[in-house]
Amino acid sequence: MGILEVNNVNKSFGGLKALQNVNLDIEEGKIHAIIGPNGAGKSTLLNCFVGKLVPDTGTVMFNGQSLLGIKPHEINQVGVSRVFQTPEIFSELSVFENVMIPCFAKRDGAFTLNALNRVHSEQDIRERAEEMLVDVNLIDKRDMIASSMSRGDKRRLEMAMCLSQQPKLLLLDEPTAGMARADTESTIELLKTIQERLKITMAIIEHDMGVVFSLAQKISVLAQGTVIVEDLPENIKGHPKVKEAYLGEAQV
Amino acid sequence: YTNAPTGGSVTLGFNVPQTGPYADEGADELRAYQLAVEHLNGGGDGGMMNTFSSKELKGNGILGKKVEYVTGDTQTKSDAARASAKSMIEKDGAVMITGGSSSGVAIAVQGLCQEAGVIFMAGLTHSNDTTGKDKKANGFRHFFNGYMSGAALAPVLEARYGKDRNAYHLTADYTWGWTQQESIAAATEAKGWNTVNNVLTPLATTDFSSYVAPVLNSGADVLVLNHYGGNMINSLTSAVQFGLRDKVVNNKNFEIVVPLYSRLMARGAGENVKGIFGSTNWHWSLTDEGTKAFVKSFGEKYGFPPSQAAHTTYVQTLLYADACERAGTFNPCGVAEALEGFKFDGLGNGPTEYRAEDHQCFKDVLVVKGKENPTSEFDVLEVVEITPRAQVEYAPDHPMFAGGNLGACNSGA
Amino acid sequence: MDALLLQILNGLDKGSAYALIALGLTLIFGTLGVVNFAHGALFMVGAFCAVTLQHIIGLSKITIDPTKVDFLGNPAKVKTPYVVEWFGESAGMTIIDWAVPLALLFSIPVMLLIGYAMERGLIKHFYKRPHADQILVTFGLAIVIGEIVKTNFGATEIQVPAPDSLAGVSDIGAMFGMGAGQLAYPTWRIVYFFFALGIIGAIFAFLRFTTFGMVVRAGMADRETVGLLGINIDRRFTIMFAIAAVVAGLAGVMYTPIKPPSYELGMQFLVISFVVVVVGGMGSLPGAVAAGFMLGILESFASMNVVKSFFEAIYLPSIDQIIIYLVAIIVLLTRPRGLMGKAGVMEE
Amino acid sequence: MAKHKYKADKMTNTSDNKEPSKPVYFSAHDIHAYYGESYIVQGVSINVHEGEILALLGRNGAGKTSTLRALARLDDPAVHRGEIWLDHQPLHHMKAYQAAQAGIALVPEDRRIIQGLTVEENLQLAQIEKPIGWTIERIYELFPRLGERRKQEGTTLSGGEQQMLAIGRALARDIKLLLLDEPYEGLAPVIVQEIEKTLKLIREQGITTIIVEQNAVAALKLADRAVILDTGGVVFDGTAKEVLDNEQLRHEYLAI
Amino acid sequence: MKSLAKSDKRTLLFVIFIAIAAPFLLNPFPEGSAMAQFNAGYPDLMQRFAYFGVLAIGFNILFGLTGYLSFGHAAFLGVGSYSAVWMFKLLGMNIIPGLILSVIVAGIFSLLIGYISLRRSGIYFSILTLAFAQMSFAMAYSVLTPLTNGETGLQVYADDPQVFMNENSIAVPHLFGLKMQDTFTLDIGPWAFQFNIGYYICALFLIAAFYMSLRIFRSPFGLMLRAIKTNQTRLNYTGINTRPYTLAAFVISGMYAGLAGGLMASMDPLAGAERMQWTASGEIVLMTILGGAGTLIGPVLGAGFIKYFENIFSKINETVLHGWFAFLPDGLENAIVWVLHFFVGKGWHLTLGLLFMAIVIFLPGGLMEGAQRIGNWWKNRRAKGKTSSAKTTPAE
Ligand SMILES: Nc1ncnc2c1ncn2[C@@H]1O[C@H](COP(=O)(O)OP(=O)(O)OP(=O)(O)O)[C@@H](O)[C@H]1O
Ligand SMILES: Nc1ncnc2c1ncn2[C@@H]1O[C@H](COP(=O)(O)OP(=O)(O)OP(=O)(O)O)[C@@H](O)[C@H]1O
Ligand SMILES: [Mg+2]
Ligand SMILES: [Mg+2]
Repeated sequence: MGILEVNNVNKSFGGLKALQNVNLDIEEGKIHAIIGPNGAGKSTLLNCFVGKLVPDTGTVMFNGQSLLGIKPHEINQVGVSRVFQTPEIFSELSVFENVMIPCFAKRDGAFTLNALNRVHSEQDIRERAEEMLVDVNLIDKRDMIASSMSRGDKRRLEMAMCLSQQPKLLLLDEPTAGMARADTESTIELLKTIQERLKITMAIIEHDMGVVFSLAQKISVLAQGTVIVEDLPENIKGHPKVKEAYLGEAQV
Repeated sequence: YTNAPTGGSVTLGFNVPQTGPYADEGADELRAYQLAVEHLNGGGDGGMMNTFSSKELKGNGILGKKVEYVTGDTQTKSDAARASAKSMIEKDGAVMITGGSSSGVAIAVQGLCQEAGVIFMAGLTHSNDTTGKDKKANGFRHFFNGYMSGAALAPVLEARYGKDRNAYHLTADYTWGWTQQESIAAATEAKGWNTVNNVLTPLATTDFSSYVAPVLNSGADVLVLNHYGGNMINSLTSAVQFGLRDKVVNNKNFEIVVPLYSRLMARGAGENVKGIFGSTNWHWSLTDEGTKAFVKSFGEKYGFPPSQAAHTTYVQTLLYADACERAGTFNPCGVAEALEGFKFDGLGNGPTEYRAEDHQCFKDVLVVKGKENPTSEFDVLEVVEITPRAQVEYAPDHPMFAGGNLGACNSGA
Repeated sequence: MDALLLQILNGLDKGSAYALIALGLTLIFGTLGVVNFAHGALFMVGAFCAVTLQHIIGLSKITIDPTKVDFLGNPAKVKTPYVVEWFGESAGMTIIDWAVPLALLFSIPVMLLIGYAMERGLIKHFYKRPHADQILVTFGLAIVIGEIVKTNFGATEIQVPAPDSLAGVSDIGAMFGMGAGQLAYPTWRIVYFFFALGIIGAIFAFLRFTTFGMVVRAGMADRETVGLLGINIDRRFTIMFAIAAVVAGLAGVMYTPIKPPSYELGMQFLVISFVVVVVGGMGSLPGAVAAGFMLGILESFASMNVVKSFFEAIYLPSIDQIIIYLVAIIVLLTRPRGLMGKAGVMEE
Repeated sequence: MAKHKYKADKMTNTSDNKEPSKPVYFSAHDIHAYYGESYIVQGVSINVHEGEILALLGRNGAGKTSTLRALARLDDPAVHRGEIWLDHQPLHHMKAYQAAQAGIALVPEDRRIIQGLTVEENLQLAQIEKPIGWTIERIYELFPRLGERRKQEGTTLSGGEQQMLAIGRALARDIKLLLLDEPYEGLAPVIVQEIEKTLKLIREQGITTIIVEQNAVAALKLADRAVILDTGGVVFDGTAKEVLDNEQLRHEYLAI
Repeated sequence: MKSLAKSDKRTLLFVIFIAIAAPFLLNPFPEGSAMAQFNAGYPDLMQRFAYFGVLAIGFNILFGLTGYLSFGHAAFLGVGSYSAVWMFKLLGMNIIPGLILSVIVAGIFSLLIGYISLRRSGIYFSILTLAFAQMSFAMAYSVLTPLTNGETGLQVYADDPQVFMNENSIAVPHLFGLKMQDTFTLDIGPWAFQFNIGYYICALFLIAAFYMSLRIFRSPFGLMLRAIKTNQTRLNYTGINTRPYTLAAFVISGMYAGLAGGLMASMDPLAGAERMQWTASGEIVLMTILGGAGTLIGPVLGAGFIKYFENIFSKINETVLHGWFAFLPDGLENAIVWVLHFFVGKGWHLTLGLLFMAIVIFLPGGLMEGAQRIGNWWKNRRAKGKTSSAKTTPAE
């Protein structure tokens, strides 16, 4: 019984069929990788989960509740967070504030008019945020303005923002793209530990096979908008379809 | 009392529009004020001081104190006008505020002066309310008003255009517009005219085509433009453009009337004013001694003839000074008392009286018409009739002026 | 019936003015992404180009005529325009009479110059600045321009009549086979309408059928990258700006016979032109034009007595005071980006 | 300060590595660049010989992107000191668009596909100013997926497609020096291989290239020489082989 | 007070000090001296500084934090004033009911307008607010004259009901007997410092308003508003419903404007329609940007700046100029006066326009940036004395 169930989702842009009868079942507490060639529809699929796009047909159920037609912030409030392919952060705010905001959202819900208590005296929030920054080792940049960070750092920041909410389901769109090797390694570690510690379910899109195969407990391969294979990592590696559609000569 | 002058000088506050649509009128008012101050302090040729029936003014300032002045910008906005008037009173210690070029401002500032306890000599304000429902004990108006315009204009219009005419009014949609329209309609209807329609036009209108166009098929044969300033220029321009003046309706020539004229505005309307009737408070082409003297000293100082705005403000400054002399004090209550019911002559409009009941000044009113072939850029209006004072007088409790009460004069003490 | 026709004509006429200003505003606003509060001022400057030319043409030789006297009793000065001196009575007078059309030619170089100077000297430094800053600086500029005009020409409106041959009314009713005099309309206003259509057409052609248009759009989306492709976008932006200035200027020149200009003309049109642009939709030229005509026509209808009294009946007195804004609100609420606005343009 | 010292002497013992066989084609000497107040590129010197591919490596935030931007003469980071020569042309006197006309082309890290323009228009845009390189058709041959989507709005392409478009856009101009900022980022392995091929092809064209890449191995496979940056300064400058051999170096700066 | 960070406490204390000492600070020049023209320490102007300060602070909560640029804020100022004057007309001249009502009415009004306008963002939002304000103005000026006394402006007449008043109660605005217009003048040598009740009441509100905005800026709510400014999308995907936040900000700033309007009417019981016009709204925007949007004190500075020029420069006329330069040889004197007279008196708009431009061009952050630069410059000078300046060149 998966935490996220996707049935026969179709989505097309004008003529182009970005998604065709996609079925997906992400099991609670697992890390589920979605791979596939560029333009296969991976990001589009994610967009359908978080309310950025509405599928033409099909259903998306989260914990037995349909995610279709509800607003992004409501979806997040039920426990779905997302890391975008191109970092979406509060670029004019400091790194620390960037992380505090999701913490507030988690604690105070979609709207509270707490106009008179000070951010400074919100100890619990600050602690959470600091822990988070330590985890993604951005703590020494906590007062930097987000826009002036290098892009690798921006990615880590966005991930911290999502993790700080301790979502039930975390959607990661190429989290380690453009990240230095060392950081990639540490990110993998981070995701692993988090996953073990908090049992956060994760759906991860990644082109770095190193990352995929060291994290994923299950892999779906998407091509031209359809799931061509869904299987355990070890079976994916050698899979001929996957090879010609995606992996090519890459040795993993 | 407020701002009792202590040193060897007394300060007057000249509060005129220096920005906004009436800035030119404001500038002319200011010139006149400066001239008046010069004369009061014994400078220049003395201007109207020599023709003024009262001989109190010696050219040694007022009550022996040298006259100084401060200026401010009303921006033709009630708020701004009051702000600058206040600063004159609070900061510069002015004992008298004067000037302005619209009724809204006049009434607003008049109210302020009443509270603050200084005299207010209104500048250009033509609305009946200024000395009607909004009259104040500390305020005096030398300018004429809507009712007077009607009373003066109606007979002339009747004489020229006949008894049975259908008038179509376009009226600026604010207080002054309404009172004037009311007055003109009443006066002309009394002569047998019929008011076909009265259309209110937004103040901000710049292109009046859509208001002028319907006039053609309305069966009206006279168009009355209750507009002032830019509104008047634009509406008149549109009206002429749509060929109204060449029309013949009910086999009468279609006519246009602009009840309140100002030379500066008329000039803005250019060719279009030719032959169009209206009324005005004063005109430099008058031939009485006072006018001559004033036009001479103004013209020699500035190189062009004064406008009615200039005349009004100049005269009011002299009148105030004279009142102080006669009262022997600057105390507003004293001055007010001296002005109430004061009769005088030699200031350009013939025999004149400041009526005690409402502080409205009564004098002859000029009916003018746009000149057919001007000899100079200042020569745009010609006086067709000087309506005698008796004809434009009305009872203080006349319905158009009812409602207000003068209250007691306030010296701020 | 023909009352309605008249108002439609009036509407088209108001509309042309709105459309022209909005068009120029959008050229700057939609492509360069600069909020130009000085655009109304440019329109006003255009109008005063006509005034100035009228003065220049009217320059006169002053001779003392002892027979006449001026208001002070001194011998009067009489003026004879030089053009009359040089070209003789008739020719001279014709030139004076045709001041406005001549002003069109006169204004083009002037506006180009002003536009160029403005962009190079000021606007250029504000591409990267927040819109608020652009508003502040251009508004300041608008004030300055206005005040300069005021000190030179005073605050009162100045008449700049159309050529006599175009000043009268023409009986277009007859052209469409109505009875003579059924539907007469001022000739100049008709001229103005077609002039506006001409300009609008020209602009569209220029932007649609030249790569120039594409480059400018690209430059607006991402100046840096366009630079990386070897394109000097600044130069093109300057040209765009100058063109917009010229459009505003010409619109102003042609408008003078319809509404005598005063130094406040710019401010009078500033707000309405922004409303038009936004109702049309940010960054959409067709939108701006459509909105211009739409609002013009509705405004004219709203001023009809029947309409006014109708709304009076439903407790909306003097609808003509608010019609523009009412329509704006309705449009913006029903269509998120105005009539045909582009996504993402000034939505932040 | 201390760190700089350490860097400085590393410089000295690497700079006189081996005299270039070919004459230096592109050289950036002692570049200092700032984002407003913050001092980011701290005296970087890079030499590239004609037809050579140079890998520019380093951690996140080391200053790779900033360096490339500085070389392409973009407004920020602003170069306060240093000289840049490309084929005897002084780029340090030029603006970005002049540098581009002089033959430098940057494929930025976030691709910078121009929104509101179709794929085709994005390519046409590159061919407005001389000198023009590959024809659009030839680019479509190299990247068929672009050909299929020529009328689609560029910004709606998938990440990979956008990367192809960005490279295509560079090739559409006739270039002397190609600057690639993380060209493989976010690309499917198959595409990575495609692009690797493309880059080889580009190299055969003799287009001099500087490539920034996190995937150091892939980059070094391609490159002749490598420069490693750390906190805005050069800490290594030598042949690709040297890096692969130098255990300690790889570990310290590349974590491989 | 407790709940403030050190630096904020300092700012607040600074503001309080300025507010209290204003009568001295604004009157640096002795009476009758040539420079006395530039004194701003008279009741009316000081009151203006104060309540326009309140207005700007409120506006900044919306614009400075969320980036939503309302072009119709003057409408709230207007309704505020009207409601206050109506209280005077109906109840009596005590300002309290007026102030309360003005805040409430403005609040409701802004709730309505905000609820509709906030469906759009960016320029579309700005134009919606503009449209509402312009409609309100047009109506107030004409149709609604019975309610607003149109052109002239709403004022108190002797024959108004004023139920709480009998013949011997005070006829001017007052706070339980303290007349707003009462002024105590302190003469020290040639100086005359004016301490006006009305001003100090405005000042109290200013300080309160400032303190409130300080709290809001530092609160989680404030943080959210700033987040809205930088990236609404992310905020939505972070589980925040942005609409109520923006609406709350809008209403709060609307109520500030209402309060300002109420104070305005209390200091001078006449409410002119022009204060609802777009130019007035524009002025508010200008004040905020000029001072430095998003900064705490900036908007107040901006407000003071504009009001100062409006009231001081418009009153300088040629006679005054001649007075100043009398010491020069006539030719030179006239030359200078001739040049300057374009910039003062009827030319004060020109000066204002030029200053607007100068400030945005040279001080992108508004007046606040100017202040900071001076501050830094001062620090550096002090620093130079001790250490040799820390230059940012590499150690090579
Ligand atoms: N808004 C849109 N309009 C039109 N086409 C779109 C839009 N968004 C995506 N597409 C198309 O849908 C297809 C899938 O895009 P998507 O971004 O989901 O690919 P992807 O699997 O995420 O690729 P990558 O791994 O490179 O990110 C692509 O061909 C893209 O061009
Ligand atoms: N716009 C900016 N303003 C201020 N500092 C900046 C700006 N952009 C980058 N920086 C800083 O410059 C340093 C170098 O950034 P840069 O993007 O060049 O690193 P990078 O090597 O490209 O990192 P990555 O591999 O993550 O792309 C970083 O510390 C970053 O914080
Ligand atoms: Mg993707
Ligand atoms: Mg980088």
